[in-house]
Amino acid sequence: MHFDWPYFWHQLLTPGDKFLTGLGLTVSMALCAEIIGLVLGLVIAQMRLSRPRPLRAFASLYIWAIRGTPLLVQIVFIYTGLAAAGIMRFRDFTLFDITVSGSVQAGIIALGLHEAAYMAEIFRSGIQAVDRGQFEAAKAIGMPPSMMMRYVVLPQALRVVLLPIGNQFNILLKNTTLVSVIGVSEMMLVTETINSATFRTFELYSVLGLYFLMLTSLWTLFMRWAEKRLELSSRGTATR
Amino acid sequence: MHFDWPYFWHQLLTPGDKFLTGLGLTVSMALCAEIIGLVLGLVIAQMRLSRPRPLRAFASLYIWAIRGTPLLVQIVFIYTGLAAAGIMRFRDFTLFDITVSGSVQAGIIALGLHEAAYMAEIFRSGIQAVDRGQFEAAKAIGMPPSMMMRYVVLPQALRVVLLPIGNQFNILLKNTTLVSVIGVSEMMLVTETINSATFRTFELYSVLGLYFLMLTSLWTLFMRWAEKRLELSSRGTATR
Amino acid sequence: AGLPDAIASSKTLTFCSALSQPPLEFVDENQTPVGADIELGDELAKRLDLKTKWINIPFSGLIPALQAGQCDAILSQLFIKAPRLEVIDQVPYAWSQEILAFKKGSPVVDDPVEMSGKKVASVTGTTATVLLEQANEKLKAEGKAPITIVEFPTGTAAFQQLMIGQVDAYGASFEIGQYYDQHNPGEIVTGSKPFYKILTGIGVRKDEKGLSKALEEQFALMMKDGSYAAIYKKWGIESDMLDAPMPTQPAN
Amino acid sequence: MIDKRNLLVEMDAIEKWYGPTKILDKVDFKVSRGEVVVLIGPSGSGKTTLLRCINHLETVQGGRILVNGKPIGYRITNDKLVEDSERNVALQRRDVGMVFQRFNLFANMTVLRNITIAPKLLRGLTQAEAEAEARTLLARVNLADKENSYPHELSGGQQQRIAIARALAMKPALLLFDEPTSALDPEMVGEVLAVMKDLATSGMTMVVVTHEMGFARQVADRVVVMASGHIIEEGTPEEVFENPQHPKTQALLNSVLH
Amino acid sequence: MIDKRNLLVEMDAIEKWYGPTKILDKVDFKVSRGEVVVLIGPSGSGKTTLLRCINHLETVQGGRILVNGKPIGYRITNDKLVEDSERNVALQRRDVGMVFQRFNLFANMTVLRNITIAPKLLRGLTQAEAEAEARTLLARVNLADKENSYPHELSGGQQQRIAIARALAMKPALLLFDEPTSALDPEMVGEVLAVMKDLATSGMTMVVVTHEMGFARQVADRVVVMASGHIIEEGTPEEVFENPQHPKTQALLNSVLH
Ligand SMILES: Nc1ncnc2c1ncn2[C@@H]1O[C@H](COP(=O)(O)OP(=O)(O)OP(=O)(O)O)[C@@H](O)[C@H]1O
Ligand SMILES: Nc1ncnc2c1ncn2[C@@H]1O[C@H](COP(=O)(O)OP(=O)(O)OP(=O)(O)O)[C@@H](O)[C@H]1O
Ligand SMILES: [Mg+2]
Ligand SMILES: [Mg+2]
Repeated sequence: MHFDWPYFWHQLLTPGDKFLTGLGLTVSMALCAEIIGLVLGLVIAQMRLSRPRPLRAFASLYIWAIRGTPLLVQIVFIYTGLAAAGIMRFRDFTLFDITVSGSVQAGIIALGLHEAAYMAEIFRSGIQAVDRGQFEAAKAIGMPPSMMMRYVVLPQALRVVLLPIGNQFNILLKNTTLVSVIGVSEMMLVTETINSATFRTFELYSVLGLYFLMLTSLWTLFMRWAEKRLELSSRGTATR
Repeated sequence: MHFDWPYFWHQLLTPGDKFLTGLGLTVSMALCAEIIGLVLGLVIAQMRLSRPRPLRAFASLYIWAIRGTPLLVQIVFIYTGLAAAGIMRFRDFTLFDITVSGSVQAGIIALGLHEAAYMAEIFRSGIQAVDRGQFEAAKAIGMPPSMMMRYVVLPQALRVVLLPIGNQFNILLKNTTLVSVIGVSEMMLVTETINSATFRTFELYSVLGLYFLMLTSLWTLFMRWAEKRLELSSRGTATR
Repeated sequence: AGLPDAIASSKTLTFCSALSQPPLEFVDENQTPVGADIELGDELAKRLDLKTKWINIPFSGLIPALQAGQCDAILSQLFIKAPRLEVIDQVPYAWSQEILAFKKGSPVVDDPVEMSGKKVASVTGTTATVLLEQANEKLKAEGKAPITIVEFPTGTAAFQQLMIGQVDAYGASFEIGQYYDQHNPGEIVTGSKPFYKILTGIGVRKDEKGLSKALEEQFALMMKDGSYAAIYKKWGIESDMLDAPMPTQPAN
Repeated sequence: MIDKRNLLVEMDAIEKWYGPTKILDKVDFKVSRGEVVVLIGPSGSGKTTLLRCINHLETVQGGRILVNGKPIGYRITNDKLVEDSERNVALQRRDVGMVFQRFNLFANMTVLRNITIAPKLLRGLTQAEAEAEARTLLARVNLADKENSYPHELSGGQQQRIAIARALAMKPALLLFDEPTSALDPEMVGEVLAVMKDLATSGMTMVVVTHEMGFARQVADRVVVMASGHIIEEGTPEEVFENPQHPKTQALLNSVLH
Repeated sequence: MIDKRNLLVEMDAIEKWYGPTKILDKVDFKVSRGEVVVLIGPSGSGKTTLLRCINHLETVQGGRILVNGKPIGYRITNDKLVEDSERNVALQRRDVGMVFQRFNLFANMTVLRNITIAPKLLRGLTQAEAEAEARTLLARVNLADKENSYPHELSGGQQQRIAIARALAMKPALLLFDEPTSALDPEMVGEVLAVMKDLATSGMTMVVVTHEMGFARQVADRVVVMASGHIIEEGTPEEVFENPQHPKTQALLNSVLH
């Protein structure tokens, strides 16, 4: 075995601009997709728990189809498949001086739609974990469903959903690597590009792995901290 | 939009030999990886719950590193990275007339090592869900740890772990698509090559998605059936 | 030295190739590998009394796969370039030329620098990517907007993006562009002039001099008896033929 | 005994099924303005279900329910009953307050917010107006000092009194109580019944499901007895308690009073 | 009173800490062959902990424990105590049976399997031998007809008797009981105590933590009283019960007997 330590340390400690841009893209795509996932997931969870049959059926179908197919297939389908069929073509656009390329948009949307299906299930279980009595009291006092959700149910569901949402975000962070197949220069594709010039695969992928380990571990630490804070604050109210 | 219905139905209902081979490869890789994951996961779970510090530390490190890095990175690392560093080279081998190519071996091993980390956590929580009194009684009667696990703890943990293991296998099935990047001709890569001759991306990936949906749904149905059987059988004993 | 033991015992020569680069290597409707490189490889092996096996690997993964021992050689329009020669040996067998491929109706330019501010697709790890990056250096020095390079794992994906209109051009080899132009008449217009020409070779691991020697010898024989020319004529790329056999690179 | 023009609740031939089981069997039930009705009956007889039909927390499969002269939960379209949207039902429920056995205060809100939120959002009061009203109500239920507490910091009796105040804050025409004291420790029952008596005296229309026979005797204008989804007997407390007609009523009174 | 050569359990100056708290403070405790010792003491005094040290279900931080003359849980290597491997401790535990407050029958096995599994795996009996022994033991605890039941199908008293049979199946030199009747409904206490008395009469060495003073009086050779991690008093049942010396013993007896 020959491990090029100097090269490894160099890549790890002084990563090039391209790699750092890739890191930035990885994180910002994950964040954008998470926002889409949260909003859309909440909507779909509401649909699944709502009365009208078509809405319920649509939500179930969505969750079933997205969770039943591989993300990689979804990504290619959305970026290349939709355009090939002439349904949807992702065009670059520029916002505040930042150009977001079509493939990045497609990647974010694919990741976001995927995330939404998982978020919907998390929200649904969170909402169902809220005591039925709370729903009844809100209804009995005359709150329409939207108001009941916003003021009574969701605030109480929040506690239950925080941890699974955090875990799901960790998965999302790692899933961003998949958009490398549609040409988004996130960390993985950048590593691949560097590799095709230097062929130090072992060292380069070790570095890539360590960067991901850092990202996911930082996120886990943040989650633990947030959880502890929440616990403390609730203990605060309990003994007030 | 132009959707080539005849082509779609043709691919869906009369898939070519290559596609069916890919389907077979997808399923058999998932099964092999699952077996590795189950066995290794059990070992790692035991290590995590064992007394010697180095074993515990190794198990925690393993779980942390595998769960903290993307599967795609792991796959490339194992197939290309290890060989590039001269550590491990996957060679074709032939078993009972079936030749297993190096990339398939690497794919199975990468998926299996990945699965093991998740299985380890599932087993650990299953073991911890068994009443402490059962451990104490087994110890007090003089059973060494291995015997206690085999006859007392694991049979009782089984019930708790079945559902999460089933869910994890569904994820594994979908994750097999990732080994397409190291050139394993599972369903996704076959679809990709057919696409490179026909460019009917939308239709082809719809078919691919439907096949996966079928696989995962069948598995889900099987799990429900198994769960119900288990419940019935346990109710049987409860009222005997 | 003769052939490596593994090859001799299995009677099989395994090639890694990115099967998305017609007419050199791609898969037909039956999912069988076809193309000029494929025929060349099959013929070389036949003369060594070996069967061939083709493994489809994305271009950027070819050299790692060779290093990893997934195959005995690379036959995949792999240009002979200094950084590659540091890690593998290459047996020259043809020329290659680089062009920009455009969709019909788009303005055609001959120099990548003129794609300033536009989007150009390329395959990860190919020389086209490097050439586009060099063009960007130049553009940067001149204070002009750079080319947006979009990398794809396969030639197919890159070509498809061009067809769909998600990129303005595709940095490819002349041979690939010509093939698509012939097979999708009216869809593709190749860049009028190749802007880069380079020697192309079969990649072999450095520790298998026996294999490179054997390939080099058999290739020379193929040139002599005209079977080399026949393959290149069949696929319409005679312009890429070598005039005379050349020694394995790096020469030492 | 019943003045048609003065009816607040009018239920005619109500039928309610859970799957294959009939829970309410052609029940007629009417409440006049200002009346205090106590509903008694053995467990499973349908008291809770009947009460929950009044504000459409349960759907019915047959019959007609009018509150304040308007159908609840259903609209009449082309002479047919059509189930109304949740949004419209919510509007109709504002006139009907409900107090639950398990209090069901909003766990994420302070006492003050529990009481003010609905008036602010639904009656359009300002924060200041809603708080002023809430403080008056808190004083009425003797909990003026608890406005900043959270429900889980209060005893059951305190929570139930807050729940009554919360219901009153919507100024309902009618209050429904479903065994309001049966989840309470005995020493807290009194404080809740006292508030309810006070309400009854002030002229509030109330339907109360309860096992507190003393309360029924003192406060009820009418006692209604249910068994297996039917109303089997009704009358003044004196009539029902002193001289029950139906054998099931006698059995019930025996079991409750002894 | 204690015959050195005949000692089965010898604990000298045992110290046990949970984190910063001392649970057992230099406790000396000895049991002779054939002796029945009853351990009493207020809650939290360390009775369970002491018992669990005997078969090394708890580690100790100081002192020495010999069972049958051999150290348990620790080997003496170069004159130093080294913690033994789980595998070796398991070997040593075969001589010491234990019956728990919460029975802890193996939930995944039938009664017969609960009793036969350890003898088969650890004493090397065949299936037939193990079953024959198990049936004898089941007859002894009056549960011959339950061999195919699962633990959750049995009452607490039945489970506890099975637990005793399971412990006996390993032919231990010593049986430890930790409040074997305190998780039982009162009507089942008697059947378990009867089995224990029978054991005591047959000469089994036993250490029993219990609040059943009647049992102690009838069966115990010696009563040991613990308080706050110390043994404060010991003697025959008559001595301890009729004439307790330590004020804490007097308080304890007052609270238990009344
Ligand atoms: N969600 C439900 N699904 C099926 N059956 C139900 C449901 N809720 C109530 N029931 C049944 O309806 C019948 C009437 O129940 P209801 O709660 O109205 O009785 P109740 O008179 O309030 O009894 P209790 O005094 O115990 O509160 C009972 O037989 C009950 O089992
Ligand atoms: N796992 C533990 N961690 C920390 N402290 C413990 C633990 N187990 C027991 N203790 C403490 O050790 C002390 C002795 O406990 P032990 O269970 O031996 O008392 P006991 O005499 O058996 O009491 P009881 O009659 O309630 O069973 C108590 O103060 C208890 O709180
Ligand atoms: Mg009720
Ligand atoms: Mg104890």
